Amino acid sequence: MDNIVLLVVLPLLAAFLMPVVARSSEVLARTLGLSVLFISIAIILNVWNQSGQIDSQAVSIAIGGFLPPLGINFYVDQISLFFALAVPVMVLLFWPWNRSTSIREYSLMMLLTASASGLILSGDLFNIYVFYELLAIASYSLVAIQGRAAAVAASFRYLLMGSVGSVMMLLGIAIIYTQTGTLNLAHLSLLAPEKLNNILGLGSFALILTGMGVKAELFPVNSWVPEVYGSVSSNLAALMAGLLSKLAVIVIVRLLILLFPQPEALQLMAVLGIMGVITGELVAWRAKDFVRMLSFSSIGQLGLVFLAFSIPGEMGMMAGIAIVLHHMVVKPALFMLATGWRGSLENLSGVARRSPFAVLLFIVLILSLLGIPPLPGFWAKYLLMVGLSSQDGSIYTLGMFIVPVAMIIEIAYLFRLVMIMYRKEGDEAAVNNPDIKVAPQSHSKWGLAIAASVAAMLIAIVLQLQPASDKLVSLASQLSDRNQYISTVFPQIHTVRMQSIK
Amino acid sequence: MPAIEVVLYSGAIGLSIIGLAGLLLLNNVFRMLLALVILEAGVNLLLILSGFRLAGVAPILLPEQMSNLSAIVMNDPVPQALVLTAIVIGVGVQALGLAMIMRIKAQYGTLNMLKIREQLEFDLAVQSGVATPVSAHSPVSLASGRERQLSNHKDEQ
Amino acid sequence: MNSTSEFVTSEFVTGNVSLADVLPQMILMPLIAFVSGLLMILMYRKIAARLQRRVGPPFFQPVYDIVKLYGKKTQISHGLIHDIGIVVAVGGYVAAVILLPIPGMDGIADKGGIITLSYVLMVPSLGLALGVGQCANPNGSIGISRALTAMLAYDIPFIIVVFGVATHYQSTSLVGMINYQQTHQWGIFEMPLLAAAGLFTLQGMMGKHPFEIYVAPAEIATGPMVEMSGKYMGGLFVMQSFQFYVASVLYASLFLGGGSNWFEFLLKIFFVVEIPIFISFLFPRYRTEDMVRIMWKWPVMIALIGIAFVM
Amino acid sequence: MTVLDDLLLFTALASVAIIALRRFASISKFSVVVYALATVLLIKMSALGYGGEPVYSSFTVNVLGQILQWRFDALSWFFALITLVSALLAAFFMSGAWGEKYCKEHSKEAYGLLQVALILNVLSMLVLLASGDLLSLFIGWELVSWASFMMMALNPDKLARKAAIKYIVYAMAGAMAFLMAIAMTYNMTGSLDYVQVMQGMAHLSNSQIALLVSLYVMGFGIKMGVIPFHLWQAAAYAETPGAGAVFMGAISARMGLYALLVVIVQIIGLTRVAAIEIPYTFLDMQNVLAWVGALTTIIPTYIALKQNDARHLLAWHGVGQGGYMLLGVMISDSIGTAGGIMHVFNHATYQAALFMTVTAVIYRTGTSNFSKLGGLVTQMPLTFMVMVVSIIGLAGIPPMNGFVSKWLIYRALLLDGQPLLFVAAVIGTLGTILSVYKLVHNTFLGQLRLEHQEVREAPLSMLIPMLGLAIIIFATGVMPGVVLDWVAAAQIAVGIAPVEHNLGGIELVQGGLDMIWVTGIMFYGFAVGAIIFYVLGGKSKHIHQYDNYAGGHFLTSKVRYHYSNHFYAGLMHMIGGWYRNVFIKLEHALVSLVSFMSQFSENFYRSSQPVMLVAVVVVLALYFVLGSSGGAEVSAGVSLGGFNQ
Repeated sequence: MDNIVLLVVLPLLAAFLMPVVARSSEVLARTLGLSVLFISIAIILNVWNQSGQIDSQAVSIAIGGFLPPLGINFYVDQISLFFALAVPVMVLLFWPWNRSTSIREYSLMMLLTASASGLILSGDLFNIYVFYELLAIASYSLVAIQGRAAAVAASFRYLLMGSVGSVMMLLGIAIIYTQTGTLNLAHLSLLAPEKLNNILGLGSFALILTGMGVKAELFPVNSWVPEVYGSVSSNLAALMAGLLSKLAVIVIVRLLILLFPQPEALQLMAVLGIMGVITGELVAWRAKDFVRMLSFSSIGQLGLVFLAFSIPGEMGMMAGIAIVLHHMVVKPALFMLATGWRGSLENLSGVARRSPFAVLLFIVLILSLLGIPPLPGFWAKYLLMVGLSSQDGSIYTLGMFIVPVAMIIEIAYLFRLVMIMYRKEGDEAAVNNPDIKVAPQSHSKWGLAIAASVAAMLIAIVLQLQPASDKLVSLASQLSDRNQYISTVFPQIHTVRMQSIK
Repeated sequence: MPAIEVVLYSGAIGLSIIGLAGLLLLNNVFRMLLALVILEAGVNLLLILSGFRLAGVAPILLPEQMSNLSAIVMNDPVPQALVLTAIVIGVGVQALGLAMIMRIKAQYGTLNMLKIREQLEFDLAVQSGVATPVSAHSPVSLASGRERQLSNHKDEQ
Repeated sequence: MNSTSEFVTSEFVTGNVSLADVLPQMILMPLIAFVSGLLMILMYRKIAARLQRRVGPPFFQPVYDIVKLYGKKTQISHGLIHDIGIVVAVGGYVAAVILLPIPGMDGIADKGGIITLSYVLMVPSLGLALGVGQCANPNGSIGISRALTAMLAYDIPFIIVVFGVATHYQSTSLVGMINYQQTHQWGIFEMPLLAAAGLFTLQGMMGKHPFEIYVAPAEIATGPMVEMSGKYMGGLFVMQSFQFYVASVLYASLFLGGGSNWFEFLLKIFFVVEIPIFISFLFPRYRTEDMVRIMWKWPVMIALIGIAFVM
Repeated sequence: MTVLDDLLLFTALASVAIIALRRFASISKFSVVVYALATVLLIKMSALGYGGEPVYSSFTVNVLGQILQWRFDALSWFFALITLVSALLAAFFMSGAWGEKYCKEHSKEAYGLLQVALILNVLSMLVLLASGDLLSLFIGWELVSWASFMMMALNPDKLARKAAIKYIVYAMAGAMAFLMAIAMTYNMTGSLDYVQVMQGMAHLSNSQIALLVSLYVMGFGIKMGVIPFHLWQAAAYAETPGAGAVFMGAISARMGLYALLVVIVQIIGLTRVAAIEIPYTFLDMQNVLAWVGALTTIIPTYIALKQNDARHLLAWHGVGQGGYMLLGVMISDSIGTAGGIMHVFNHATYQAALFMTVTAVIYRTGTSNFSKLGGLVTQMPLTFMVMVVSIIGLAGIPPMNGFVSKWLIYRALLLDGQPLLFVAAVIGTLGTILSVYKLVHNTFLGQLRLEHQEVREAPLSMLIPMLGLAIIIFATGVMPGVVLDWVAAAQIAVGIAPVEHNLGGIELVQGGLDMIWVTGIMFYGFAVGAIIFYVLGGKSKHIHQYDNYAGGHFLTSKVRYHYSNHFYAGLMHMIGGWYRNVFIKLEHALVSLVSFMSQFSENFYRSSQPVMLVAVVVVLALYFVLGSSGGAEVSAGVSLGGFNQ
């Protein structure tokens, strides 16, 4: 169990070692990166297998033997373990395979892996900040390293937004610290009802939300999304849209549950979520190229996620997790399909004839994204709607009307695209700038395989609805269980104390 | 609150506001980066102050002080550790940003954020092969930008 | 004026009827209708003549006309549908006649009722339309498009009137309505506005002046009759006599209490026909659009007000 | 394994088989056999049609604390019968010559896909009809929508594509309204099971019911194409490939009515609906829905009158006839609902027959444009006969079946005392008569065009289903009791008193209907007419079409002597001004609104100062949280510098 720490340590080491090793042997350096990822996966699978207890209980790992609250700790429960698994797996899936990739990029990928794993496992607010910053630096650099002028400019704009965001987050953390005098999440959680249940607590939540929101594509600090996704390779876009945004969301939700009991915090998230859904889908409706469409659709989906998590109670938690998991697999798959379909939508005229299988996959994926039953996306949306309608507040009612409108807009643009794809070839394929148009290429086999396996996974879930829904319920109940978090980190704290917290 | 603390706090807050204002009002990317530095400095200062005691000593507990714990005023070490980390990270980000600015200057030939954004949009549109989002208000810069872009393409070839 | 539901009881509803009972009626009713219709046509022409200070045709002129038309040598058919159209046009009216109760002969009327009757009355128009369509003459088709438009024009007020009457009597059974009127009071006194609107509609249904432009009897080349020769025209003549009869009996049944005996019945139906005939020659002809406009304006308005009273 | 399991499993396996075998030539015969067998399985459940107990599926799914189950009751059986028979006839229709031509014109693959779309439609409809709770109803609902979309999208024409995309946007809007309603229902009643929801509904307030009813009706109404959601349907169904249009026109849009019957009539109950007063009017919710039905009979019917393409004309009528069904159901007495439900059956028969005739005409002549047709009766007499029988049914004129259901609706309106609705229904019928005459005149009557001189009768594979349908139309017109038996069972299933009927029609003390007698009298009348015409008259002479009165003009094939353009010019002169495309403009306005908001949002994302947004969100968020908590806590909460450990 303790070797969970290796999930952070090994990639971090590899990240620094790789450039050094590459001086002697580039092949060795690449193998180093890959093998670290495989080792990480093996460690997590081992942890999962070895103790069935993780299904119901959580584990806290004190780093270096110093017990919290003084020492720092990693907190491992189903959710964090799942995302910790997702990190190396997805990095592996979207590994920049081609030979021209510089070793620096691999090194940054390892940095990304390490910081992402750390972010999701940390049980300490300051560590979260540090890993978040590392993650940010890794992603700025990964974007900038793509070489194109646009990528650098986009990355710089992203950097400005991101670092102001993290300054705000730091400020928020500082406020929390001055209020409570601790940064350990479990300890904070113990103190939160009396010390953070006030105006300053809310203010700090708003600041942290702003900072984290940059990564989580929260409205309105998400204007970097279309620029960055548009200028980087599909692999990286898939990784950022699929994984990194979700990690930030999960961290926000964890903080929200543990530290901020105020209903205003939820309302704030709901408002921003609604704005994200509607603006994202509206702009995607106008998008003229595939990647931009996906970027804005991603903003919209993240808006849905925030809206879902803003619903108090288990239903919202379930809806949020369902949407997060669903989007986490579907959006990368769509970005993988985008590798062959970069360029104007009009250029995709008739691609269904050339690559029928890819189009079929695309349709399955967007059907699930739209929430068409019985695909998994539907159940997520169903939970969201039920959750929204169970609340009284006017914000939730508004959300209940906005979400369907957004879905209608989404179906309009996605199926407009499908119809273009099924057009007879040569039929009005004219593009405004024929000299600079980008012809659709064939997909990489790897990308298609990812998309196909995601589609297969969706269908498999449909066939196994009952176990899947049970799993979702247990994930949600564990994520929303404050007491379990506290008692895991501080086993010495008596249940009597727990009662008083309740 | 003693006067000196008021001065310190207002200084820190003032720095933050200057930094934020700079970020909002300036168009030159290099100046924006400097404003970011100031903002970070302000916030760091604020953090330090939160752990600062007017007559405090370094938070090192000596054996002879164990008997009289309540009499000692110590500075809080945790904010200092935080700020130390934040400064390191900040420096890293600033260096990264600076490097990016140099690349931007080399490729776009400008440091003006507005022009960079226009050029960026144009580049993205060119990459994806869709029409440029030309605004009626700024036909000149985009048209020239496009020509430059095309000539760049030729240069690369 | 309200509370009429008491009048509608099962005693008015004939039970199961056997074919043998009604067969004589089925044979007699069309004959009676035919003869009365011919007399009505005669009356129409006579009155027209008198109003125009002419002598008018002799008594048997309608019969002569039919015999002449049937005896013609040139009988041009444009195909089977052309023939069937005429058959359906005549047959539809025959069916309508049988569904209309007359004194002593109401065995079958209850199988349909007023709604069925008003739809059966559309069958001849459709049959004629099919027949004319087969002729492949655009003049005929134009005439039919006008005829159908005219049907749309007068049927809307007609249906409103039917609805009002049926609501008033709480029944769609013509027999029930007649029995009630004979024991109580005539419909025209209980529903004067509906009766007035009905009279207006009657004018349109008869296909005579001033709403006859779709038939275009004077300028035959531009009407539905353009390709009708010999027995085709004769068939339509027969149909016209039924048309007069059906319209008048329907009106008499709805508003004038039908007939308790034959004398009263005949008096009523001839009286009913007389009114539109007199009005006919007082007005110039209306174009089809104008007919739609006037039919949708006045009778509809009057009938709706009438309904407001009976509701 | 119950019979329902057998049926669903069989259809599911058959769809898999058809998907797998879609490229084989014998797929058409195979699919005919499949539908025939499925119909046999359905007939094994025919006890349902006469008031038998519901048949449950042994297959259930427990997901998210909600048990999904499937069952068939009399209403589902009735709809399933129509579905399967339509599918059988459509499959038979496309199995022969039509299918070969379709393969030649498009591709074998396209034909296979059409078969796949058909079986998926059937399967999804059966799943929908079998649904035993609101969630499985929704799942079935969406499956039907997407299967229909697949069918529509098979036509590669630009117009068809546009129609399909419009359809799917509308369908999604409907589904979303439905989903919202389900979510609310779940929260209000704590369950989605029919029985429990029904019990829960009793405790809801009128305003809650009003909200639910509006959402449900919006969801179902979009599928039915009622006003103001009627714009999508006609183009979408008309542009579906021939045999597909037969099936879709017959039954697809009726799924909306099925769901409406289940949810609004059975679960919520019309008395609850009628209890909702619309403020500032004399109307209640039920009146409003009835008026929606009435307007749906009028507006689409008169739009149909203006169409110049046979398929579009029929499809618009399909929309209009849906209005009668809604109107009938909304009268809420046993006669009216019987009329509404029975009209589903009747409409399916004549609409399928009409689409078949039009498809046969297209098969032989290549067009359904009125300006390019005419005089086909001499070439295709049987097709013409089928069309005449069907249009009489569509127009609701005795003795065909359409009359019976419309009679029931009129009768119920009379009993209910609804003059304006009655008039509206009749206006719709009259408009139907006008436009069906236009249909039959412009295709079959008038002058035969030169290029159609060689056209032959439709092939046997297409004639057989057409004639079969014609026989059904006539037989159920004469003996409506056969259908009314099933309708009465369906009425019991949705909790309405069954209609009192016999084989010939309705027995009612205040004036009934006996179609056997009415038909008998009509045929007696025609016999009399025939005697007058054939026996009394002399022999007539058959002449050529060009031997015609032409005002001295010499007619040849070069002269187009056929009136089909601006057919009702006089009427249009009168009512043409009322066609203002209000709904189309409304739709455009909505799109413009979305476009405007989209532009607005895009400009937001293009902001040149990224940090501005961060600042804005911080300021706003702080304002939000500070504003929401009040100032008093601020002073209490501020304790900078406190070291609390």
